[in-house]
Amino acid sequence: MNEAFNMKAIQEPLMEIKKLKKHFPIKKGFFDKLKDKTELSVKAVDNVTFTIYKGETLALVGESGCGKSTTGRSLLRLIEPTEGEVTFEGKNILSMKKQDMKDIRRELQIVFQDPYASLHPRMTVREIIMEPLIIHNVGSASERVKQVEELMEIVGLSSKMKNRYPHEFSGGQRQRIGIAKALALKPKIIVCDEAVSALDVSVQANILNLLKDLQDEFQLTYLFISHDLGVVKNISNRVGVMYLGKLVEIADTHTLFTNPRHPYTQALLSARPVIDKGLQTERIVLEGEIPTPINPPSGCRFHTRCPLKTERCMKESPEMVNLQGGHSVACFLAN
Amino acid sequence: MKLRKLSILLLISMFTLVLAACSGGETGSSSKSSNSQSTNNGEPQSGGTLTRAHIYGDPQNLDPIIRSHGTATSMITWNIFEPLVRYDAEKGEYLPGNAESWENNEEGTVYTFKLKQGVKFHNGREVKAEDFKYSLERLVNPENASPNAGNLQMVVGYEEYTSGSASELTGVKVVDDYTLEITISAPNNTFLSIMSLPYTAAVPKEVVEELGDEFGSKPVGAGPFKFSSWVRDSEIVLEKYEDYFAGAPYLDTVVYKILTDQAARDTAFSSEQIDMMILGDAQYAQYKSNTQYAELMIEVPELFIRNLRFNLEKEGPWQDVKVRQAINYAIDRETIIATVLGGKAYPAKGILPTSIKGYNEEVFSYPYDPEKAKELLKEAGYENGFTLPILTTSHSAFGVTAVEAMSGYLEEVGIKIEIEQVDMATLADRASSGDFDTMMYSNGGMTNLVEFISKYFHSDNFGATGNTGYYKNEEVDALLDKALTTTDENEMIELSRQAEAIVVEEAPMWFFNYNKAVIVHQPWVKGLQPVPTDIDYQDLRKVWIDESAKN
Amino acid sequence: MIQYTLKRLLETIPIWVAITLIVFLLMNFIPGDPVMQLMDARSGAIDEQVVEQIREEWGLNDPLYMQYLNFLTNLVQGDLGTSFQSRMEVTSVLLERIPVTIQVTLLGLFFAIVIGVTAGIISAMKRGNWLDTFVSTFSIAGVSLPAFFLGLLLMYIFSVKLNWLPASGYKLGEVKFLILPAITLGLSVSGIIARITRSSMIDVLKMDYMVTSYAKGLSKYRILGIHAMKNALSPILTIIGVQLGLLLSGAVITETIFGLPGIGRLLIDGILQRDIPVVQGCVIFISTVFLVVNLLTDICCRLVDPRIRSEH
Amino acid sequence: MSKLLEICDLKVGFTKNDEFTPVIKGINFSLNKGENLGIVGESGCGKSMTSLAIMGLLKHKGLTVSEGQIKWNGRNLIDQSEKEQKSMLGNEVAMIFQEPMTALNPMLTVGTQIVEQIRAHRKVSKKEAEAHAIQMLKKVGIPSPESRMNVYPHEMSGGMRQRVMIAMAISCEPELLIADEPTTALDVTIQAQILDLLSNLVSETNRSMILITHDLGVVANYCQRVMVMYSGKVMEESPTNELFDKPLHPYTKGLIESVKSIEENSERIASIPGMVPLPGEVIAGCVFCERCPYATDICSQQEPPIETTDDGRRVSCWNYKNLSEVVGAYE
Amino acid sequence: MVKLETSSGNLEVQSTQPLQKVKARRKFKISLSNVLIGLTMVIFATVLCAPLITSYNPNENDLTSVLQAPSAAHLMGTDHLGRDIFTRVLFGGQKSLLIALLVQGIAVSVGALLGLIAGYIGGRTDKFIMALTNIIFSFPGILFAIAIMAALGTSVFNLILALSLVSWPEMCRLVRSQTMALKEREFVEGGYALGASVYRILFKYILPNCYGNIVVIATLGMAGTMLAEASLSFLGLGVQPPDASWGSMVNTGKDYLYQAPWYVFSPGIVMFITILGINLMGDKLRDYFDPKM
Repeated sequence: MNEAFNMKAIQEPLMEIKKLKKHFPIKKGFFDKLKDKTELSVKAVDNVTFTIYKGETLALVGESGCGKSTTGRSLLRLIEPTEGEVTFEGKNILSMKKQDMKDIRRELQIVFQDPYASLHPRMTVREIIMEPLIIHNVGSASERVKQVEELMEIVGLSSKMKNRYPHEFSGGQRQRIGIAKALALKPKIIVCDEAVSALDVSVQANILNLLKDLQDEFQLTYLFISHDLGVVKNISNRVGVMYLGKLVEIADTHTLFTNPRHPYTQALLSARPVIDKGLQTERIVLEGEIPTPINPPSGCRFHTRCPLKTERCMKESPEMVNLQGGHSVACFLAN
Repeated sequence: MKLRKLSILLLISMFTLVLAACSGGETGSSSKSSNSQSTNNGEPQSGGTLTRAHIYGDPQNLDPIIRSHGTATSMITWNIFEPLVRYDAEKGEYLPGNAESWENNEEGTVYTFKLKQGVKFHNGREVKAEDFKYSLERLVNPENASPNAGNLQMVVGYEEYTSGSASELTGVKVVDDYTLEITISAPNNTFLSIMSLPYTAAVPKEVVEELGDEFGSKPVGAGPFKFSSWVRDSEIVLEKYEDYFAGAPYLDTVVYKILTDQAARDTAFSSEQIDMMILGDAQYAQYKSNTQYAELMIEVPELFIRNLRFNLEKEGPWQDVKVRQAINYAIDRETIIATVLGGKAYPAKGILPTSIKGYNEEVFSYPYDPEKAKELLKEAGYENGFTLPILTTSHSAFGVTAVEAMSGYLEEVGIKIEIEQVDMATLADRASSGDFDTMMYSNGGMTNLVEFISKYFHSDNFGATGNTGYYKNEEVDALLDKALTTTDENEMIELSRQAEAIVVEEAPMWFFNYNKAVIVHQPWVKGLQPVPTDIDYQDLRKVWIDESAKN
Repeated sequence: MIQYTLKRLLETIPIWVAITLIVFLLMNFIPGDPVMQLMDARSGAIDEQVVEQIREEWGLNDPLYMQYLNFLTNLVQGDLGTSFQSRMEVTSVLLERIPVTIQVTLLGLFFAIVIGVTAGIISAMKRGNWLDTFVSTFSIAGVSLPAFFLGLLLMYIFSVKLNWLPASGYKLGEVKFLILPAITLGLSVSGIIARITRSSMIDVLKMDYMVTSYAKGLSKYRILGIHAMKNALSPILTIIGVQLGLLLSGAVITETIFGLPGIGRLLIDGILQRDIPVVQGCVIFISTVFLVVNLLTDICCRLVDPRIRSEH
Repeated sequence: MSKLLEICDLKVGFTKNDEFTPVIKGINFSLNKGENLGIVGESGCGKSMTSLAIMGLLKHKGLTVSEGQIKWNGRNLIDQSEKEQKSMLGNEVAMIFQEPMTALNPMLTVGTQIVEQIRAHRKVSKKEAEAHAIQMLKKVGIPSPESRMNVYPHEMSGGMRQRVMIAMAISCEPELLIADEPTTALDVTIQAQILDLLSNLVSETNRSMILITHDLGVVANYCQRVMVMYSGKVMEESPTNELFDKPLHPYTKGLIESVKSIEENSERIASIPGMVPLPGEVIAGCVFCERCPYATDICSQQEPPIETTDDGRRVSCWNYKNLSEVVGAYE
Repeated sequence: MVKLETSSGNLEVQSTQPLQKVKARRKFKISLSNVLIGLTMVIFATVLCAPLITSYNPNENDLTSVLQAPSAAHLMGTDHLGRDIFTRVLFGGQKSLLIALLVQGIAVSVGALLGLIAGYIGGRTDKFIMALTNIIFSFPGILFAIAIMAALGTSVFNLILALSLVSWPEMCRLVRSQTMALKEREFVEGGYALGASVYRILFKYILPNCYGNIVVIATLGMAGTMLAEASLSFLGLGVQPPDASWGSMVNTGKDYLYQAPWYVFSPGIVMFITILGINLMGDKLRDYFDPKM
């Protein structure tokens, strides 16, 4: 599987993300502003650069608050990034006009985490799946109905259920509806934002299989955002690890899981409880809590919890360094 | 489930309770034993408290010059202040007040008042002629912006004083401590009535100056009662003035309870929290039919005429006298009074109410004659009818109810009615600016018949001054001018009657009714009088409480 | 918190100015000359010259903007002007009435809160049960009953029939005069409070921390009184704040029926008599109370809820 | 070893429109002193309901026990008085919930919430209770516990909040700790910290613990014994190692294969077909038979009894002896 | 033994039991609220069919039979002008209900629109709209009403205008706060991701989710409107005579409370039951608009 991907790696990039930054300013009262002129902000994403290649599944992993979802949403301009560049097939989508952006949205779709919150509670399944077709004015009314039925069959839902409301479905089925909706416009890339995290193991397996099948069938590219390393290991070709708004390591899946170079990646892998004792690595239990992104630690952001930190880590921020192939790490100790 | 049913039952029984409670109103009060004898017998007793309903809302200011002369204030101030003369409503003549006697010179322009000695303000100081001069000047002084000031226009020197070119009102002269001389520019039969009103009564200068604006909240006069306390919008309490020059009144205390809500008054009266109140149209029949209260009522035709005024400045069918007469023929005022007003009114004959001095029994009155009305309309060219716009306000006898009641009759002769209902302030404003086609209202209150007629029909008084319908007839003007200046009372009455006859003939209004003012009181209240100017203007010096009638 | 209060106070100033301007314009806009209202319309004894004199005296002949500016300058100095009708300082007129309205409103609110919150909690606890249905229906009934209707009913039962309480009137410091009006006022509001309390309690009772508090073996009092109530309080406080404002301006009918000398009646009389300074004064008072109460409820919600408190 | 807790034929459900809908359809299990039992299953299998039933908190979720017994130290909890229940809860049995953000009252400080629990069961002064609370906070590894006493839950991170929950749970030294998905809401690195802390606290004091989770990985690492539930029934109960080495029940097998195939990065993830039945759905025979690749005719006709095998494992399946013969049923 | 298809096969098809059927099976119970709602429906129907039900002319006086107690000829008695109260209650109901419905209709449209805008755009627009609602909240509504009626004349249309003016802010605040909460929800974000226009987001995604609460406030508001119309008619600013509304009838009738209690109680109780029924219906509708119920 990973070998198979290495072949694909030669292919052209689909999306390039360069120096992406998203800072959420913290609103201050009038009086606070008088007292203290400095602007506070949550540095959710800070200088993240990576590339998504056509046909691959790139996973972004990290713990809550690390900025992986913000990154995903920035790619779709659901959140306007503060700085940086996002190009899709060579066009910078961050500088696009409204109409162009609407056109490009046909190519970029998203599947959300919470299958309960992400579907309009007052629309029937048919309306939900048809919504993208209506918004982008695809086909006639009868064609749309046909298309909806096709899409439902593709994701494994009976088209007989098209007049039901989301709350009448189980979590797995809802996620299928969400996927059908994302597929409706035949996009090139789908951002799966924790798409299977809320599901039970057996259902999770079904959805992962579905995603894989769809990828083959429609030549999809996935940006797969998850905190679950097991799932990531299974579905992705490449994995990027984020910590506190920074990308700390990126590599193809096999390399990352067998030879993680960043101490955080190592800790993350070891903390994961697995049932196959053979796969369990030696436990590195990290001390302390994840710091707040409002005032991230100076230097390397991981230094507060890093078991291997040095003087330098506290002062300087390590840059991403390419080790070999597609394996890059942002750590002074990795070289 | 059972309990659910129970809650329905509860709700239903709640409603029945409400209904029962309310229909029980009449029987409830009659269950009390009635030991009342005839109203005004027995020897007057001193002491006791009279609590009466004040229905007009807070009087706002008890300084007599601040408020225009109206029931809301005068029913109180007349007891606190002592005017030069007092009008005896029952006898229809002027009696001594602060003035022991008065004289008018031959030309009828100079009045000399002899003040009674030993009349004292409530602060103990004696009232002297100087006090009246001060008080009258205070009344007309523009700084005090008294709405009543204009009534002294007839006094010599008014113009000079108000414009600031003179430092005193020259027409008012202090001859000595007990002699006051007032000169008016031309003879005027309304002068004495003005001198009987509270705003021309004396106020103590030193108190006014000390209290400033507060004087209106703690008035001091020389009347039979002294001001005691005032809770705004709730009650005003007066106390017996022991040193009153004509002897202290019987009552120890008078309480005016401000109760603007009719239903609230009914409740207060039936729970004996008030001793007397004036009745509204809706209540009259009810109290009248109650055996206990039927004997405890005092009725009088009040000096008001309710009418539908035609605006002769406005284009419309009513420009034609025949149309106006037709309307007067078309409506059965007697039936309306008997049914809708529960009999609480007297059908209008002419302009002047029956209780005014000089009332003409013989005056022409329009009978109910729909055939005649139709005939007149046909003559006027309106056999197919027309639409009559009526401006009115919320009131039963001179407001929207009356208009609704007459609408049926007018429809029968082909006149459709279009009602425009507005609030009192808007109505007054539009009345004075002539911004209406026809208007339902009530006018009057004057005790002098010339004054009464002139106010509303003399062309000098167009618009806001009183002749809101812009009625003009030179003959009427001449008759009234003459009546106003003559010193011979009989001539005055005769001339007025002539003027009235012309006006009635020309029908510048639909003559509807005179108010039957009614007071209902508890059996222990004695000495109440039927006062035609306004039944609320009770002379409380005569009222007493029969403690024995209470149980 | 002080900063927050100050900021909010600053924010209310434009609203306040807008309110005074609107009242001023409306009162000048509606027909009915204020000076004419002084005159006895029925006897028609109106002297145009006097009217003109008075208009001049009161500055009613000045251009509108001048009148408004004068009003504003006086206002800043704490002077609300003089009533056209009573010739008294509006400030002192207001001061005389405010205690009555505040007393009856607060007492009414007290009834409303006691009845409303209790009913709300009961029906939330007994959700779906007959008691809930009854309390819910009753609370809607409270909202649906016209105040004058209820007022007369209470008066008839308690004053006429039972003779327990006076039908009308007011004496400073005597609560008996305030009880019936307060119940009349309170009952309609209690319905709204009951509904909000119910839904807010139901929301809270569903929360995980309620299960936690049971799992800790706490006493019922502590579970309901501290854990549930503290969480359900914010929406209840907010609605109480809004209702207090409405009670103030809605006291007119109650004050009329029960002959209470309060702001509501003053306002309505002022409007009917076109007594511009009095109306201005009343509206300024009511809107100030409303804005202050609004502010207070927000502050209370902040004090109660540590989550909002720590926000900036 | 004495039985600390014994659940006999417990049935739980809710009544709506006069119809009783079972959620737990009759389960049996017991727990010994000092034992660490894991209950696994997918959402809706009734594992959380079981814990609420033990705590007697079902009524707050609109559920009732229709049958069965819950014996705590030999005493039946079903018909105990409210007072008895109150003195037991938080004192003898304590519970840790899934989402510390919502399980802690947002309006009260951390200190208040621990102190009130202590004072509900121990006659101590406020000062003493506070001191004890600080000690507890220290014990669960919260830095500078004194100052954390006055902090509100929302001012803490998820991990810290869960530590507070644990501190609260152990503050009255309960014999049994029930942890319902204690780490589901937490990040992986924090999850490890919390689970380590919990298992240390339990083993140190010879307490018992029931760990409820959907994560087989967690169970594999932290429990001595595992009970697998499905649709309100017990499917299998085994010592942990044996369960993972050789699952007896097709459902257990399916779950484990699913997880393993994800972990092992296989192209096709093994999955259990179909979906969990809804509460109230009536299934004849074995509750799992519709999804079971090994199902035979009897499965859809008759409910399998729970059998105890020779090595003390329990399983509820007609065919459990023949499973190993069919390979690759889940693919 | 069947080897079932795995992965993306249509395996979850059997899925859930259709809940709608469950809903339909829910038994209709005779409860207090259902009885009241039924009664209200009957009132609505009779009011609508007024001319078919009564042979009296609502505005025709009969001075020979004023203030008569209820009888077979006059079900609810007669008023002070001898008009049949039952007939007037029916025709007055048309006015009252029309006014209440239209006023709430306007309040909902204007309030919801401004609420959506304020909640969605936020910032200065929000501050401005909120200030407007604050002004109206802290303002005696009767003053607005008098001003409008005085300036434009007393007509049903102007009455509706005046009452609407004071009714929208509550709706506005409610919709605003819901909008602020809803716009952060994931399914709305899903709308952005599809490139849906602002218009579509507001009216297709956010507004439908406010319906439940809008209905509750609007039904409560209908009650308020009827009561407000009653107090305006006291000042002569309500429905112009001789036409009646329930409010104006209660207002006139209360002067005859002791003498002819049926005068005030007939329209009063009908109004009370209607308002109660409308409110209870509002509660039911809220449940109906919540698909999760």
